[in-house]
Amino acid sequence: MTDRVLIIGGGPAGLEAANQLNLLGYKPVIVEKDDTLGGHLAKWDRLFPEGESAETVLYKLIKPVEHTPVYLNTIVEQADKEGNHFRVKLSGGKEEIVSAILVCAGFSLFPAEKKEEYGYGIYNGVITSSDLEKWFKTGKGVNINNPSKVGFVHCVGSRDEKICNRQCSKVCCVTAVKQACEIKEKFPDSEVFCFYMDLRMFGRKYEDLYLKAQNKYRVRFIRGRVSEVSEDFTGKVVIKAEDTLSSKPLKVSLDLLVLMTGMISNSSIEELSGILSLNRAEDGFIEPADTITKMYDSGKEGIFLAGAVTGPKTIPETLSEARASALAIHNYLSNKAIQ
Amino acid sequence: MNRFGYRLSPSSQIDLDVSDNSLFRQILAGEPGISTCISCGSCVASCSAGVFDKISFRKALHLLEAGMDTEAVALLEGCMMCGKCTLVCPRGINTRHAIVLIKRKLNKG
Amino acid sequence: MIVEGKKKIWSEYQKDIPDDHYFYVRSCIRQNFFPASEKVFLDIVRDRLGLDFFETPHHTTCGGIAYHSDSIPQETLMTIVARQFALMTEAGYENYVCSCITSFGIYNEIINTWFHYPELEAKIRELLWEASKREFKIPKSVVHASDVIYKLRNKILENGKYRLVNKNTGEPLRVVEHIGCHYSKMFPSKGVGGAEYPYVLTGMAEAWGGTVIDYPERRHCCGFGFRQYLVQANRGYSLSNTHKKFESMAPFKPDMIITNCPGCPYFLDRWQYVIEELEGKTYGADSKGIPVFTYEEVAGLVLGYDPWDLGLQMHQTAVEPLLDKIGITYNKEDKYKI
Amino acid sequence: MRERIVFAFDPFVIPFTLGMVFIILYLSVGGFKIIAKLSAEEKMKLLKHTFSFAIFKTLWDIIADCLLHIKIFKRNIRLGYMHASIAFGWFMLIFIGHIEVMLYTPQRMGVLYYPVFFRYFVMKTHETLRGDFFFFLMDLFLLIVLSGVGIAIYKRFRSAIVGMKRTTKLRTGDKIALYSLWLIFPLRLFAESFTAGISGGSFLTISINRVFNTFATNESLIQPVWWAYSLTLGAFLFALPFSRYMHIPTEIFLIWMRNSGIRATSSRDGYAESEIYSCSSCGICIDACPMAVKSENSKLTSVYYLRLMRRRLPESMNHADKCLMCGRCVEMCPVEIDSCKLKVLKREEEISEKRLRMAYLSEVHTNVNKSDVLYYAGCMTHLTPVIYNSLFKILQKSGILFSFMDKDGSICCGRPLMLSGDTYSAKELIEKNRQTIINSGAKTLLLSCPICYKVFKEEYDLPGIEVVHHTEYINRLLNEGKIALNKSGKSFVFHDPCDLGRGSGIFEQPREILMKAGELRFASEERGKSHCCGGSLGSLSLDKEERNGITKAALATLFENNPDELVTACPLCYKSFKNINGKPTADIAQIVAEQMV
Repeated sequence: MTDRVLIIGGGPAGLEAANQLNLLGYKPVIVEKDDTLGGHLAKWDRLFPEGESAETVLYKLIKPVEHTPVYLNTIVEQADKEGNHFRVKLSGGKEEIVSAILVCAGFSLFPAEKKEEYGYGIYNGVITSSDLEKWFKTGKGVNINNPSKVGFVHCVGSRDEKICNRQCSKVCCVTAVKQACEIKEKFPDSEVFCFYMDLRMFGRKYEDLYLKAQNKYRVRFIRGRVSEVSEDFTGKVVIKAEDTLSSKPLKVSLDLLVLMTGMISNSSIEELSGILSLNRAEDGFIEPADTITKMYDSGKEGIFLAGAVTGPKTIPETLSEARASALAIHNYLSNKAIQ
Repeated sequence: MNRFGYRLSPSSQIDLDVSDNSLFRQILAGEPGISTCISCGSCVASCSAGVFDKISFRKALHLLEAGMDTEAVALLEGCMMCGKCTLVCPRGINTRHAIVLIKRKLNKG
Repeated sequence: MIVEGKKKIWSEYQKDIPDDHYFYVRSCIRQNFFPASEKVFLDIVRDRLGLDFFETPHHTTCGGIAYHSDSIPQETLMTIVARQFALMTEAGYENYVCSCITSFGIYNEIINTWFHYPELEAKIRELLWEASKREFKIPKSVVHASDVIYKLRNKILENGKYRLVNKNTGEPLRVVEHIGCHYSKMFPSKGVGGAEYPYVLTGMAEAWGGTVIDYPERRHCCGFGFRQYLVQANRGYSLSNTHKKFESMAPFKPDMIITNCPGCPYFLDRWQYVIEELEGKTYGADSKGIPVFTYEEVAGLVLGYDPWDLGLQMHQTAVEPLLDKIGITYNKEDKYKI
Repeated sequence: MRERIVFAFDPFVIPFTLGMVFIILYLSVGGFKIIAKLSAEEKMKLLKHTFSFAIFKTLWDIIADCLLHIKIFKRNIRLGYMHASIAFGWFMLIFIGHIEVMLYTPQRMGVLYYPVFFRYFVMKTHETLRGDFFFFLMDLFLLIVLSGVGIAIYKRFRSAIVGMKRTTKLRTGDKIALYSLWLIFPLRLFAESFTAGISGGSFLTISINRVFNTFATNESLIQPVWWAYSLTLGAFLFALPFSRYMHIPTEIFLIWMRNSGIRATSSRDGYAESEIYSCSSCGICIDACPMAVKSENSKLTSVYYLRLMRRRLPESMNHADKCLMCGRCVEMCPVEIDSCKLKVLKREEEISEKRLRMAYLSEVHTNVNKSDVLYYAGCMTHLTPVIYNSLFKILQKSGILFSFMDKDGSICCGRPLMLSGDTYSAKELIEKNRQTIINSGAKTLLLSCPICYKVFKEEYDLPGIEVVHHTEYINRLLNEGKIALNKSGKSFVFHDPCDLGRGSGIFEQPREILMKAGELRFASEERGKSHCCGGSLGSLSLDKEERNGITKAALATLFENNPDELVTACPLCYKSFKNINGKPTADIAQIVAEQMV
């Protein structure tokens, strides 16, 4: 009998893990709470650092698993361990009996309206990075019309005790630089500002992108967190920050302000971790058994983890972790078979 | 006329809506490298004259970009042109050239 | 501007304002700055709307100005406040309502401090006992008098004679609302509408027919800032703050400013004159200044009080153009009657 | 010999005569202007020189440089011959032409065109030995000139024949003058040959006359050829001021002024002006310039700078700023134009009274521990502590007591400021350091940085104090037996820092040290011809990539003989090479410290 593996979440981690499990000879089943596969990637236009098309990447992930069973618009309601198996009740009355569960529930974007002072949802000129990405992809959602000044606010919902998110979301810095360059490509006459606290260009070629933003696109990087946003008489967005590098308060009126919303733990993770008895850390993400050597291990027998469910991650990191988890599941199931 | 004993305090705010950084842009045209500054402070740390005076190429560049030319130039007073800052700059900015250009613009302005 | 977004935030920041039986404490400085406001307030809530407001002549300052000016230590401040609470307890009230925003901030700050540091509360109880043999209960609710007017805004409108509408055009008056910093910036949840988009004055202005403008420096302090004003060497900063606000609101062409703090109307009003003297600039339509009101004064105007009974002659910036705009009848000669 | 044309005039002389009048006027006005620009003091120098015995030296220099081109001969025989044959040959043609006029038609002396077109205006009445002798000389020098022109034409298409990789690009004025110059002498040959039947001639002209006579006896050809000859001369003379050939008359002026002890004090004073016009655009500096390793940077070399200066174009500023000031072009310039100086002067003019002030200088103390030897690291050596640490080991081993002048931070030596054009501020630094040095009571000022060394040597007034670079000093310690070296099996190549070698003439001492330390290998371009390391503080605007290109080119010449290790004696050279060099790079002090017995 071929072991079935339940994959919770049809984003990059879930898709890649499904592919690997297929290749290893298992029968993965994907449960996705949304009506499409791909997670956040499906809503993205281009990826850092080199501007690869998100659609192409997603195609590469979905194509190999097109025959894998997928439950869309479905969530896990109950999971019971019965001997070597899990009896998993899904919404809509369906049930799956599986040998292992892989949690790839991903993350949620920080709801920008929680940072009231930035006026998201109140001022027309204030949008989020995902709104901008959607606009890049579809030209829809927000109205961007030849802006002359555009600002990016880094760390919105990250590194901020005030909204109870201490962690760095890791990907927003480079995303902001990427989007700033894209704005300059689309509107070469515009002036673009990035308001950052630290620029965390940790990955290969990220620094190159940053350098390009500086010397090719002349994006102006201002070190200082935006303190407040308001609207002036003409409808422009007025922002205040400190230019900490010259120790002076700073004010600028912008046509468009993009909030780099950070990654927070998935809004559904509280319920899911309850169902699966997973450990959650203070920051809301799932705590793996070992944060260095076993990121894929939930600490609960038969339940594995992959991707941003254990913290903010880039797509390549997520995919590597998905492969690692698939292999861990394979080892787990093989050992069981021997026993 | 001031019979109140106080007046409006001058603002230290950088107002990018009205700031005029034309000097910065002129220097940028002559030394495009300055756009790549990452404010690491190597130039200040290595400055020969910095042992004796408040000299900060990094901060001067910032103030210049904000259009605060007088304050910026004050931070370059005393530069000995030794070029150590150029040698240590991790971005390879020709800091010395930028200073020369600023000195010259001062001359013209 | 997306109004729905603001409404959503307003709906999230609602606070419980008791219906009746208040222990009312006055502000130290308002009685000098805008002497009729507190009188009018009590007149409205007690006489016109028939609510129970208890006031005792034994209450003192809350100590806030001395505290914020670094003249007295926190323990002294807390003991003064404890005495006020004791007066309330002795009078058999639980709902504490104050006229002053500084006091409102002080009360909230102290109650919260005691919540986190009960040993401090115990110490203060001891100190109060030693000093005056009094005991107190922490109020069930602490609200600001503007919260009460906010709660009663529709009742006031029902009984009202005028609306904040330009009589000639029928257009709503353009209102700048300015809350005192300590109303909700210290504890956003203690203010109606929170700190970013406070609703307490907006609610009144909108209920009474006006429209509120959202200008960039709306969050900015009026300029009082305690030490900024009280020390003459710093007074330029106070003035600069006010100046900044006026520069920011001027393009929106406001008809009037409504405030809920003792200092704000004073500084927004008086500094207009100083700015004119120093800078030669007068704000407002026809360069006649932008009249500044306390919320009680506006409520009084809406209810048809005689402007001179509201003490509007005490304002630096002339109020007559606005009265004319609303269509309020008044007798010019009565302005300086004694 | 007698005149054959009435009034000794023919219309064809007009183009030449006009050209000659033009050029005489032009040169007179130009010469007057240059002299007028000189200061009173300089004029006095010029006057004194002119009426002293030294003027004979000047005359010889003019003959040697302008006619015989001895310097170019030394560089490349063919190139030297090309220049000398044309210049000296032409001069002799003019000179002998005048003698002929003087002898045969003395009544025409002073007629501008007469000596030039002598053969047209005269007819041979009878043969004399004297006449034949002059005819022979004229034909001989014409042949010499023609041979030079031949080489010149060939060089235009294949410059390698005269040892040049690259030559300059021509401008319109140059082209007119050049093509006229090419044509002048063949046309003169034909003109004189065509009339040789009448005026007589020698081996060249008579022979050609005979050859032509066999198929074209038509004398109507005579006029057009003489017209053409005159026209090309006229064209040449008119184009002269707008061409590089302006160097011919100007250089005479330059040698005269230079020998009078006059030097440029601004980028455009009288002396500078004559330097600018003395450039022959030969292009030797293109190959000399380190910046030209990148071919598109050839336009940044001195010849193009001088050309921009002639045309008074503002781009000259960029050129002045780019220059590395390595002095290689000055070293190789046949006219000895000090283009580096001209560029520094140009930079100086950009600095005004509003220059940045060094208010702190008065606060800095000038006390330093007293000792005989005072060591000054300078800004750059502070970035390469390995150099002074090695040097200190050597000094300690030698038992020499020394004090470290700028241990707690340097007041810069002033040279970078001078190179940037801010001489005034540099003087302030120099004065400050001078006080410290004098206060120290030292007898020897020891330096490890050639940039500092040059300025301490040249600009500091330090009576009784010997300024010495560590290469000299270490070599002295070795020679005195205070230290000794273990000879290793390593092979070294020595890079001559610009300011140490070309700039200060120190070539032997480092090599002597290295020969004691191991095997010294040669580089193809070394000593006076050494390439700049690319790090020079001389350049104000050269960017990192351009500098790296120069460094790589320098490394390529240094490693031609495959040494194990590159040794230099300048902190800046050391830093420039270290990161790019695939093999070990060391300062000479390091080598000595490591191999000390």
